[in-house]
Amino acid sequence: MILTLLDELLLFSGATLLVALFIGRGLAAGWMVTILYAGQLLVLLKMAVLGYEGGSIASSLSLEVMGQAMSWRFDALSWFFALITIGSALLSSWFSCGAWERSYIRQGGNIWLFHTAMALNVFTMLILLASGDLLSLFIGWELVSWAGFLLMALAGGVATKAAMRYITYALAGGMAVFGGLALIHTASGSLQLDAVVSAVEQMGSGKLWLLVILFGGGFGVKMGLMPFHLWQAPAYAETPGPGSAFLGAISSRMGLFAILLVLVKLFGIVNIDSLKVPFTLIDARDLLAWIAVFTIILPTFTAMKQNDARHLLAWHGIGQGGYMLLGIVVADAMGGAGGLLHVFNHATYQAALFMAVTAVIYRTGTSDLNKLGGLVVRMPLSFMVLLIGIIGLAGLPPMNGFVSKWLVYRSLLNQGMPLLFLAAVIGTLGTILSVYKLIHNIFLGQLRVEHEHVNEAPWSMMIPMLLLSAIIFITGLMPGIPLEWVASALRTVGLPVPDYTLGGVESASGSLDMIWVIGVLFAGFGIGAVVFYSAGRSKRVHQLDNYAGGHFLSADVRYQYSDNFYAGLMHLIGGWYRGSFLWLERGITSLVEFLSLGMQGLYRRANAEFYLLTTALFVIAWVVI
Amino acid sequence: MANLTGLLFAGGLGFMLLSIASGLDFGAPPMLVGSEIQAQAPQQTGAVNIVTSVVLGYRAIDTLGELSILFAAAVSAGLVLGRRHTTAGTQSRGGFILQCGGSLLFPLMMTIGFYIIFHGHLTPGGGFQGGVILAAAFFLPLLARPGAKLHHQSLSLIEGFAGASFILIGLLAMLEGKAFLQPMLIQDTLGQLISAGTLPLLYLAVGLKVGAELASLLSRLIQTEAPQ
Amino acid sequence: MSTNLVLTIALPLLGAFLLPVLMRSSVAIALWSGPAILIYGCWILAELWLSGFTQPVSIAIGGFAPPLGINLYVDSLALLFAFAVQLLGLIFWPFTLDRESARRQSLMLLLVAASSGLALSGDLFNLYVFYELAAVATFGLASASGSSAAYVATLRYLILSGIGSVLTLFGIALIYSQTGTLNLAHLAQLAPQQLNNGLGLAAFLTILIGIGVKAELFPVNTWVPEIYATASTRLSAFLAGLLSKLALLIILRLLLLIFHQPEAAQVILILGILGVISGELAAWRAKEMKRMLAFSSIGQLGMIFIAMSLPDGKGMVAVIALALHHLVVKSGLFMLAEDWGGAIQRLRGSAKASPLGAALFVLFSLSLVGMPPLPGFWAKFVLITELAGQVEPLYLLGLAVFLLATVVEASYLFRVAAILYGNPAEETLGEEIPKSQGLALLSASLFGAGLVATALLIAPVGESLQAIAAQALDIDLYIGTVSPVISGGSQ
Amino acid sequence: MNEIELWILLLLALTMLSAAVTVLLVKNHIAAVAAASVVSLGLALVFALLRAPDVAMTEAAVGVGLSSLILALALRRLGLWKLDVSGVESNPLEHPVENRDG
Amino acid sequence: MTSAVTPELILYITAIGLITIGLAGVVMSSHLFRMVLALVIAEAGANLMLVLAGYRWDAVAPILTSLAEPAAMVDPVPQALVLTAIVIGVGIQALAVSILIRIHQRYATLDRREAAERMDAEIAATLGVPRDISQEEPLGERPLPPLPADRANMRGDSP
Repeated sequence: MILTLLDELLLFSGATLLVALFIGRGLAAGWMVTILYAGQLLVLLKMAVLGYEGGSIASSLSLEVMGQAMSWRFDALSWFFALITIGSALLSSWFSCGAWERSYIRQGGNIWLFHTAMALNVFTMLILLASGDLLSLFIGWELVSWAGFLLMALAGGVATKAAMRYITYALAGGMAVFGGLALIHTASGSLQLDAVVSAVEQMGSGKLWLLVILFGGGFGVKMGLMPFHLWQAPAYAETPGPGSAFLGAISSRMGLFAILLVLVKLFGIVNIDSLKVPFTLIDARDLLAWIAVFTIILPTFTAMKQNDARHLLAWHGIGQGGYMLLGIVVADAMGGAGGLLHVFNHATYQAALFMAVTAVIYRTGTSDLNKLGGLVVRMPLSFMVLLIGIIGLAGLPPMNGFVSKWLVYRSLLNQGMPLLFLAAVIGTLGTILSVYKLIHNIFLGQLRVEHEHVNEAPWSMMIPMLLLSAIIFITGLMPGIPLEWVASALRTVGLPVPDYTLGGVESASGSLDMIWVIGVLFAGFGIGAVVFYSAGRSKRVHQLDNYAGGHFLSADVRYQYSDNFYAGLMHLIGGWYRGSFLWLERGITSLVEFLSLGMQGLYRRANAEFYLLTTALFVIAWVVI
Repeated sequence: MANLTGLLFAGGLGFMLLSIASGLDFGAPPMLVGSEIQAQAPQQTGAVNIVTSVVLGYRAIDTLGELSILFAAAVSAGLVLGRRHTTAGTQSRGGFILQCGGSLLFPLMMTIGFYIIFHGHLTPGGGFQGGVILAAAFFLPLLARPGAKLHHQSLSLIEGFAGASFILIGLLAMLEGKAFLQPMLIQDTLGQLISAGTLPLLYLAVGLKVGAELASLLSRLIQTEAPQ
Repeated sequence: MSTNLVLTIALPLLGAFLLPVLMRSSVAIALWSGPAILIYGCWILAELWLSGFTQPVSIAIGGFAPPLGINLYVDSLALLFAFAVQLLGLIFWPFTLDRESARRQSLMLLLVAASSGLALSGDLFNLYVFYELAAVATFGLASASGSSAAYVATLRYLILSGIGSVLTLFGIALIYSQTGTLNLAHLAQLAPQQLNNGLGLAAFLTILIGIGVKAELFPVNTWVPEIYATASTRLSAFLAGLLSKLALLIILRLLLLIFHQPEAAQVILILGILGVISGELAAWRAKEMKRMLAFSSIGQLGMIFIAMSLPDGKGMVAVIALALHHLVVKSGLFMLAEDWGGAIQRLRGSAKASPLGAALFVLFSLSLVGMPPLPGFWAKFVLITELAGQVEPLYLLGLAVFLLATVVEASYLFRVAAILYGNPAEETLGEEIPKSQGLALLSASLFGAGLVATALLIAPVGESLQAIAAQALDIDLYIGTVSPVISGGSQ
Repeated sequence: MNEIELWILLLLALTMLSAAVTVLLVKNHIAAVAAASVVSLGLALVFALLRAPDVAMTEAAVGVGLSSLILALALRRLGLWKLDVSGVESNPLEHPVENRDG
Repeated sequence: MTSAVTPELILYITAIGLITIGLAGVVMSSHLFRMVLALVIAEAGANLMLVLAGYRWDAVAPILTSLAEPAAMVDPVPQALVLTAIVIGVGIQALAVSILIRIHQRYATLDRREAAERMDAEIAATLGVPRDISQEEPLGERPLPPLPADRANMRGDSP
């Protein structure tokens, strides 16, 4: 048989997994795995035709089990997501090689398990992305869930608890999808995509509602959509450094991919739009949009009160997912483009941010925002990467985050959804505030005494971070490059496509050209610089070269506190929004606890009379009546 | 509470079972298999007592399973009660009359037992009943003089070989090319001792087995020392 | 050729009768006679299977034509289970040598013989006899562990199954007084006219409750946690893995061949749902390994009952697949529990001590939960696709319960896995970490290998399962094979 | 089955049922065992009336003789072999059990 | 059959009465020995039920007197079944009794509830887990007396 490109990719990925599995203990393993990721990326680029012209490449592997045919293929959407997956895997594993690896081993980490889990994640994600029917989709889905569990549970202790929580959520979601699968199977008699599409047409609205709830809920769990978002932040944050970069970049986007495939491509936005929520004016689509918006707002404001850098970033990861779903649910040309583009952008800056934080942890040994500060003088490059990252995260020019968010806002305004727009803007506000907390508490302010002798992160970490920053800036400058892939991905799921240029998008209701924007921006900077240097006489002083209350300051005096940032704001907002969901979760847990207590009691006090009584009543009911 | 639920349960169960049984027609069984067996039993098994022909012929494997159950029960009881203590039970030895009666009765009961076993295919009775009587015969001396103990070696030998011979007779039939446990050497002369071929042998095996099992059970019950 | 099948019942009985005597003469022969018999049984069955076994056969015992005499009915399903009986009997053989080993081994042989009889026999009362034999042997083996708790547990089990056997006898009496025969095929012939009424239903329900004691059917399964917690692990593995499936097989045959009333299926469905709920929930907060496994096997069997209750044999494939899967997985888990019994917290960090054992535990748990490439997923997939196809709301309730129970199951199984891979807690650093090793680990890895092999060969396995199910579903084939004829039929 | 048999049957039935109830309600265990053997005895006779001589013999031998013997021996071993009515509290180690029997 | 009291009425009521009384006794009695007795009675009832299934009006016992004219016989098969069932019953009874003896030696009680409680306690102890709340006595029941010292140390081995 002749191997197609997809076969090559999957085999390559499998080979990576095997290499990590068998020689993962040596120190060279990291480099080898990284090189193999690069190889996967090359194979993927050989498939680039998908990303530009669209079309699809089938795998020569197909299976028939108990009358269920399974096939695997790649199209533009899969290619787009696969690009992000492999790219982030490549950079994260590059980041992990060398210095970080050594320190990880020194702290008693199991590097072999780390590499294996990473490779397993990539492999399973590729399988999921390649799924050609709902059954293979579900198989890939479960595989991805369990692989993620492996990577999250690595660190042990708190991480294991978080991973257990994750797997419970994920399995509940998986079971919802499983049930939906069974319902679809009875409706269409098969799980092939076209059969499902035709089955959805003549499906009653009630059943369609059920399916939308089941699938949306199931996939939403992995995306961290609103009621199901509690697991995500701790699980990602507690993963060892590069792992969290990888997971934060792509893992939860698999949910988005599945939603695109099932809800958008198979069910069709139109059908979902036709589902009215009873007793209200809104329909299922508005419901999804509002869920997305709340997913933007609440986790973002939760992120604001985090005192651990990684947790803060992880909570933002949840919030940013909301933008993607929002854009896709709006489903006009700009919205869809914005949503998908945001997947790419978010992957880049999230990875960069996590790496920068990991670098700080590597040097200072802590990620507690109350124990850091002033590192800008020690780690300027990391500072720059973090700055670029948070500009992207906050969605400000000139970084790429701005483009996708702009597209989403634009589409919201075009579609006349001012409330949603307002909510999204509130979310952005929270983002800006909290990322300011991040950069201020780590890099600005007073340098701690214990961090006097900290150095810049080693180059093995620095290079991937700088690469990512470059990508962030370039795709911010020329969003046309990713927009081209996005466009063909949109075509495959049947969403409208905006007409884009290298610098941005053209549309009647307002177009965007980042090259101009950035040109103007830098011109402004230039003018400001000229004014600054020509006019004022500026004298450079040391941070401590000033006095307060008649005393000169010394390094051991804390004159600048960053503890408990935003305390007043948090007091203003109050913690109710996070607490409510925690209460929900605890309620469910204790319900199960209570029931199982009762059941054990039932078995413990095994009074034959009770059981036989019930039995006799059964028999009477069936016989006499 | 337990009383209440129990009575409730009993009432419900009784009512249910009666309501079920009311649907039965008494005294006129379909007798599909029964009458057929009556018609063919004399030729096929040569037994006059048709119950015997069913027990040892048509449903012989049930009997085998039943022997195994007895065996399993005896072995399990052995496991539960631990190994036999040679010390006798704590009760005082029986009186003179009981001893004499026991020693007198022993041969008599043996004879009766074997008679019942061997005529199982002619008259009511057979391996089980005879076996029980044999067990009683073995057991009588123990009641009479608690010091006396059974000869356990021979008892377990009988246990083993009686059961084994039942199966071996069946396997013999297989060697002859017949089916497992198929009765053999059936004479056409009904009503004699030998007319039933291997049936009396099977019944002998059953009787010895039952007797041995029950005797060992009883002896185990009486011979392990009583608490306090 | 196929008449040799009788030997799989007769030889273990023979060995059991002779073992105590042999043990007295020569220990070596006695010790090896049991395994030798079982190996021979495996060989007989394997030979029959490999010699192109396609059509079911009926073996008349004693050479009497079926309705009069007792017959063994052998189709692929029965053959499969008979083979499993011999094999598992060999794997779970009580090798320990002490003063009681003769008794224990002969009881084990009796148990094996009874199980083969349950798998093969085609006569109602004969099934009852073998069922009782299995029960008594189980009592003996369960109380053999010698702890006081074991005696109480055994007695409670004994009394419960005594109730069950009374009810079974009652049901048999009802059936006989209605039809005048006990042969399953003959009953299948007569059922549409004579048993398709309330009386037949009552007979079925009483027998269901009676046999359900061993099949861990909901109301009468209260013995399960106690026995599994007190008896030896191998016995628990045999009971949970095999004997429950055999009782299930009897119920399945009765349901398929004789009792076609929808109410029967409905009762089974309700009891199955209750079993799933109670079992999985109770397992969720179990603190010891064995008890957790016991409760979870109750839940699993409830799932099988749900599958069994699907109308006109739709769930047949699911029943067989789930049963075999649970047989393999639960046996393996119990084998692991032989070293890892006791409090779960005690196991913290065992993964370092015995990585293979921990890996096997994870594998079994994944398959039990239904992780896609593993066989468990396919079994569950077949079941839920069939369940979702039903219009009856009760079945959809079953579907929902099934899915939720799976979540609960995963959460407690993986709590254990997390403990296995966790770091030893400070207070337990002193005592040594229990490690799974030796024969138990070997047999567990056997089961694990079987599981993985099935996962790799899932497509052909699925086809053969469908073939087996089709054969087991074919009532006319059953009747035609046994061909019960009353020549001079009175009436 | 003629009139006399019918009356005998009625008598036996009443005896057996009352004996069965006695087994459950009487406090003394020896009496309970005796009642149980009465039940089997009646059962044996009923079998005889039902034209089942083999079963009758077996029931007589096993039910009446053997099982009563086993139970009696068990009573002795259990230390319940007491003729006084307070037979339940037999063992000093055992604290009083309130009887749910009656 | 002139009177309203027909034999089948008597017989069925007897059989089912025995079964019911037996099962109710198993369920209600708090003394293990009584449970065994009740089980014996229930089995007797089931046997009677089985024999009734084969009874036939005005028929003779299934023993051929002469080959000449085979008279109408009662169905022999149920009688064979009952033979088997009786012997099975006595076997199980003997086993139950011997287990009873052991329990009495170990726990010095034959009360069902206490035996169950001690069993739970012992299982929890041997498996090294704290007993759940669910394993405690429900409200309104007396607490468990401590295991006597001389019994407590005789686990495992037979005395």
